[in-house]
Amino acid sequence: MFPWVYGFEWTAGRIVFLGIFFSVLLVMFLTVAFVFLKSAVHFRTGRAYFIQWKSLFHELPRASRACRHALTGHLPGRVCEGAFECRECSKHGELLEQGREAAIGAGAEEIMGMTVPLDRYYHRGHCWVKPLKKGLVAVGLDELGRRLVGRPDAVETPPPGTWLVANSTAFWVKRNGTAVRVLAPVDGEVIAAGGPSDDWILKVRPPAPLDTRHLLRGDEVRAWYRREVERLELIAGRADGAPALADGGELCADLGEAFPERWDAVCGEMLLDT
Amino acid sequence: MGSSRRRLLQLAGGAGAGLIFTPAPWRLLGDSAIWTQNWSWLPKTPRGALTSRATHCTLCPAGCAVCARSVGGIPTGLWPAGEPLCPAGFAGHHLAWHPQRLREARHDGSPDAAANEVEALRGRLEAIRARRSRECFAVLDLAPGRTASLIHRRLLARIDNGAYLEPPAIEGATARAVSALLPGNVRAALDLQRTKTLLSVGTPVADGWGSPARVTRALRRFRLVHAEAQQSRAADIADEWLRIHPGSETALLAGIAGILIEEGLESPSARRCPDYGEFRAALRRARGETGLAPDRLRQLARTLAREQPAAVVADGDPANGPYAPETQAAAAALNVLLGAVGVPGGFAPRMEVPAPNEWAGVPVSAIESLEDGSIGALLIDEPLPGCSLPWTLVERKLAKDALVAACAWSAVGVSRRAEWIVPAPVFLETLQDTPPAPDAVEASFRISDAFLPPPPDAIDAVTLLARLAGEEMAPAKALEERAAAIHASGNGALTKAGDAEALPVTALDSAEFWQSLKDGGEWRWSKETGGVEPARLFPPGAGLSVEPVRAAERVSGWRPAGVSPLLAKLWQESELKERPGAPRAGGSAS
Amino acid sequence: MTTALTPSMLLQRERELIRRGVDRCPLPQFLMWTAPWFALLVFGCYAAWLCLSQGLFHTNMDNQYAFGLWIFLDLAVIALGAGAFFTGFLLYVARKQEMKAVINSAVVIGLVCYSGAVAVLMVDVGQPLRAWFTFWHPNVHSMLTEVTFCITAYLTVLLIEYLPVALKNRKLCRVTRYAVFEYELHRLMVVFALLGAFLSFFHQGSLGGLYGVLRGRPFAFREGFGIWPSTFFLFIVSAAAVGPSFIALTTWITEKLSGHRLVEGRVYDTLARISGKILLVYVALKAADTLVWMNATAPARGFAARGFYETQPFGTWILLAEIGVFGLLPGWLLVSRRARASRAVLLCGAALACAGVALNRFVMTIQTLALPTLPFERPAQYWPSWQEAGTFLAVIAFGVLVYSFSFRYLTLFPQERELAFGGEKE
Amino acid sequence: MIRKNAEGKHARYGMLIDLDRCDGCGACMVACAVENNIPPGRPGANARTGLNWIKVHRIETGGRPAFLPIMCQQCEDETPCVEVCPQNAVELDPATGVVGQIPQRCLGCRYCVTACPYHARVFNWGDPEWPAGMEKTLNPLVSPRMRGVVEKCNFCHGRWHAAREKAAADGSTGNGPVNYVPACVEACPAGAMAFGDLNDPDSALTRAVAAGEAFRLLDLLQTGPKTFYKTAFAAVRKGVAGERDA
Repeated sequence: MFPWVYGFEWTAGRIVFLGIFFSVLLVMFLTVAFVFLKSAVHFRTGRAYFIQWKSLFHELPRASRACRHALTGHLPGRVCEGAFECRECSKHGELLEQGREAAIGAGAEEIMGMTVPLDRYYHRGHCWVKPLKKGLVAVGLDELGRRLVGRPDAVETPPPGTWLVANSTAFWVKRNGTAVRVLAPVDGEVIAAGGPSDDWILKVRPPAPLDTRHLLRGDEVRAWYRREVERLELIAGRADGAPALADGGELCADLGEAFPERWDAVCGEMLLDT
Repeated sequence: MGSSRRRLLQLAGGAGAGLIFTPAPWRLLGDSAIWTQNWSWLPKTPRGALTSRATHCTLCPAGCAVCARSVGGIPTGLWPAGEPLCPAGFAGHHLAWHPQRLREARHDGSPDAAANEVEALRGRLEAIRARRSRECFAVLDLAPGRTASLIHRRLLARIDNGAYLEPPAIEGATARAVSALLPGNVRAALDLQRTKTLLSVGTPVADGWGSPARVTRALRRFRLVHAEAQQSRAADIADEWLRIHPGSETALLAGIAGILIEEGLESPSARRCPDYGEFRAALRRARGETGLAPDRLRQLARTLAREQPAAVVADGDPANGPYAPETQAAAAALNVLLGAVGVPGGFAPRMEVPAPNEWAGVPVSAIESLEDGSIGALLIDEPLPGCSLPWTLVERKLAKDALVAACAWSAVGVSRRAEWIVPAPVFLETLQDTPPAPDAVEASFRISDAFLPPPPDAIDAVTLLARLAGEEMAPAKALEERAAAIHASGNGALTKAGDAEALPVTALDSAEFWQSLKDGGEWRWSKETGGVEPARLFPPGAGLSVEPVRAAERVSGWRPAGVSPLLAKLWQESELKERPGAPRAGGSAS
Repeated sequence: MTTALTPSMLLQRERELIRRGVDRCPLPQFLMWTAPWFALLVFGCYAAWLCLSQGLFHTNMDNQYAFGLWIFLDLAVIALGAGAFFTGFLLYVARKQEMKAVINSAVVIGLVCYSGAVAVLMVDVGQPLRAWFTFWHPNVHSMLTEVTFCITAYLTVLLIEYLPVALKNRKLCRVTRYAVFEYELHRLMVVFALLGAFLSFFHQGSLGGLYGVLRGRPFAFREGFGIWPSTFFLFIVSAAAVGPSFIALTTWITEKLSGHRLVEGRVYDTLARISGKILLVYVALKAADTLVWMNATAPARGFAARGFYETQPFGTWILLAEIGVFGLLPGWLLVSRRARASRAVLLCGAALACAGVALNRFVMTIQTLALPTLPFERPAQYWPSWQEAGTFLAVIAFGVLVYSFSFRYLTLFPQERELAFGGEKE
Repeated sequence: MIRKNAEGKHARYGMLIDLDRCDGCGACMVACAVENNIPPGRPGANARTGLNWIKVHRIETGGRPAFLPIMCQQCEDETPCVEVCPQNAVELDPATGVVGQIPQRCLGCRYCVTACPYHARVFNWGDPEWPAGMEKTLNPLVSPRMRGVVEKCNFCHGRWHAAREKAAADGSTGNGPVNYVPACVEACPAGAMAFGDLNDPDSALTRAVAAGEAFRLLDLLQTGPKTFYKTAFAAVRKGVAGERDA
């Protein structure tokens, strides 16, 4: 094969054949090397977590990937292709420029028997973000999320000082011997973790000014919640034909208790865990 | 735990990637290559000085001259020296390493010291002597005709009631039957090299008969007509194959004889025989159905009469045993009618190899002729593979508590019946000679020298017998004495190995003669004994009848049936030859 | 994590390996399914070990029948595994988006087929430790060198293609490194699809060329173009033809065994249509090649084509079956819109096509070796030994196991989740 | 049919076998096994699994059966086995015209076995085994082969090598042809085999081949064997070479 191996001669056939073979090997090697390099670059530029989320996002069922503007009816049937990263979405930018941004409101709304405060931002993974003083924000599970999780056996929060990246893991909730990941709604440094009695779970210091373009607010929340309950019924109701979770239009308070067997599947799907 | 597992995976991955930048995998590749080429269990070829030396193959009576190519003195190949060699000869040097080779003495199947056997036999001998019974001490020589055979007879003469037994042999049966018709003590041998037509009745002429390689070389020089019920190898290569009915050999021979007489084609010497008339009368009774068309038989008879010299050989088949005496008599008679007796190209008279006068010993007895229950102790001399003999034949002759001992190359042949077995030195481990083949028309003396040391326990039968008789007699010594006797006779000439010219014996001194023989030289003595006329047409008392031949007990002459495991190439890895005794698989080549 | 692992916890852990949103049978049931295959694998490995450690006298091959069951298996399996390269080609190069539904499954099938083939080849050669000599002393004129180079390279490609599928496992994809690597690798998959198509093209062809160049075997010998005999091209076309059929067949079997819908109906239709069209092209080429061979190639070498079909059981029926029953018929069933509208007919057609290519590989291997060349020879007989059959079955078991585990823990059919959501259409 | 080499520098060893003389005694097979360290047959080995570099076939020709010794025919035109070997373990030696097998390089894929129309190649289906002690009788000029590799007749390469060394010792220079005979030729009791250099126009072999009586097996396959056969009988030629080639 190589010139120093006994019996080697440079013949046309050998040059062509070995040339092709080594080209194939080279292309394979270069491609894989490029992938490694690109991955390393993602880690260096901090995009790794977003890439991970993006990669997982495409695994989600279509129903879970609806564009926020489809929920409100501005862009009917649109499926998000940008992994809910509205900050980078040109369509979202366009709509913002058209002044289609929903406004953050006040008070709370009763949606399907759930109390949804409108004074905060909502992430598609059922976390809310509430700006606090001194540039801090509180992060907690919303009503639907709380009902889904019920009383968790444990909440595994990152230690203070951890840098969260939006759409990467914020914390884990454990129930029935299994764990479901909850997506981080914002970028920022973890300052504190709440206890079981607190309604918030993490206090985070996001980079100032707080970027909330990717979070739902105001009217969007209402449409989103309706859609989410539909989704929940679909998920919980399929396969074994279990009855809808809504009991007379109201969701049971602790899904983990009501359906321990299916909690992992349903909760995971709803919280956009894969 | 998760992170530690991840670490582990990272470590494994990193180690794997890093490994290819170390010499380890590349060395491993190289070493695996070397290892697959030099497996420790592959035999190593011998190392040492390459020599070649002339000798003779004494595995069968052909005694072909061979050149032994050796490494460090151990023969690695026997190659033809001037004359051709048969397949068995090419692998003859394997006999010493044969997997069935006996290497230690055995008593009742378990290892034992060879010395015990001598003691046991001596004790038995004393017992026979003390009882003064009619029991005898017998030696059964499964390779008769050697110088060692003469020594056996000589030593037995010094033991009370000593008897020398030969097994019934098929090879050379026609030659012996013809010899019986000749006046005086003359031996006849088939002069195959000069014959023009040969009628072979059941004889395996192409399968190790006579001097196999010389027969092969001569095969295409004469017309071979082979008569046999089954398609044997001889039938395969014969110019004409007569598919006769089983058991109709006598009828065939008698039929041809009858046609010859009818058409007046018989030789004048036959007409001069005193029993000519008696024979013609016997012939009429003997003719019978052979399965051949009368025309074909007539054609054959005419061919035999026309294409002279023509001879008939009916020795029988090793697989089926010897022919009945009347068949052998008919074959001898047909040879006389064809004028094939005492002439070149037919059954030519052959001189006997001289032996010292003082070697007179006990006479040769056929084992069948011995009285039942008369053997008190039996020593079997089985120096070579290939001997076979129905044990019932021997068993009948044994006394009630007879002791059977054997000196054998292995414990799988006839000797497996013996209580005591001692390993015998085999070909290339001892000096030995060979008896003349049935197609050897010249008297000759050729020996094979010892190239290899025999196993420590090995004793040859002659030495064993000499110890019993209280004498010292080694076979090597006997051969030297015989060579001296040949030299003293002044007859014949010696061809040294590698020389083309033969030197008259008288031109050499005795020591030089002996040394030349040991170095692969060959002594020959051919004397034109033309004009020997047969005295009779068939032996007195023999009849010719076409009673179905009795199912003979399977007996063979001594032939190296399985000298080397390499001959499996012929038996199992090709469809050339059937394993001796096995029926032909049938069909053609793959 | 200090508590002892109870069976129920074990089941829970195992369940966490399975993607959310798809239904998989409980672990004990899955283990019950795999147990016989594992047993078969162990038995086959023992048989293979006998051959590796003692020698190939354990097989019933001989100096006349130097190739046997294993080479037939290799050829058949590699032809069926062509679905991997061809589906990749259709998806990434021809941009047939329907193929997305089966591409992962196709990759696993390709990997199973090729790794199985290479494994059995390692048992089949007398000196497997010297396999790398081919790279060290390559004879570029040999079709087998081409096969070895291409299969090795393609197996690497398949492993790389399998990586993203494996890294998408529920547990593994949570590791950011893997996820990022998988994402980036997946983006460049078109490179590997192209490489795979190129390599597959050559080695499927070289496998055909393997026999086509045998001038000593007039039954197999073919004239060709340049250095490649016509069988080179026939093998490529036939492999491309049955690849999609085999994918359709395996998908259907998986659907039946798992009890879930895995792909949309039109995926079957597309696979069948493509398979059928290529199959018809193949049948036409094969028929033309047979005619040339019968009337020119073989007679020029002193062999009447008639003589090739006088050895039982290889009568003329085998040629007719190859072209008719296993060529034209499935070709028509798959191409005709009416016929393939029925799933049963479509699957019948696919099965016939797969059987046809296996028959073709059988004929090229077994009949070629059975037929005598020298005028006095008799046809050779061969029946595999249990060791050969065992190794053969081990490869099948290996394939079933790898596929079963992949199906359980990886996403072989991305549409499965969608369809479970109520068959939402895109 | 015969290529002349003007320089006469290289040999093209060939063989001529007179089928009318062969009586199938098998001496060539045994002599070949002794010379080339071919192990004894394994238990259960048969004509097709056995290890033989030369095999004598028994062929029905209607009348008397013919015996046909077949060994490697030393093809020289697009030699089937040389072409197919994936790792150059088979080579056509330009100095002798002999197709050589390098067992140390052989992978054991048996593609060459499949390619050979004469079935002249044999595979080591198991480890070579000699009875204890018999390895002392192996020919020192030839290495034993291991299991899992293919082997075949090479016109006794060990003998050729020894003859060349001897020629060199006797003062010969270069790679010119040397005189030697393979074991089977030396062994044949019937003298049915003739060996020689086809490049040497004066050799008995070349003259006999040029005389036109000789024929080759499967000539139409155009592999250019250097082993020739002859027979005076049309039936034998037809049985051996077939209708077309005869």
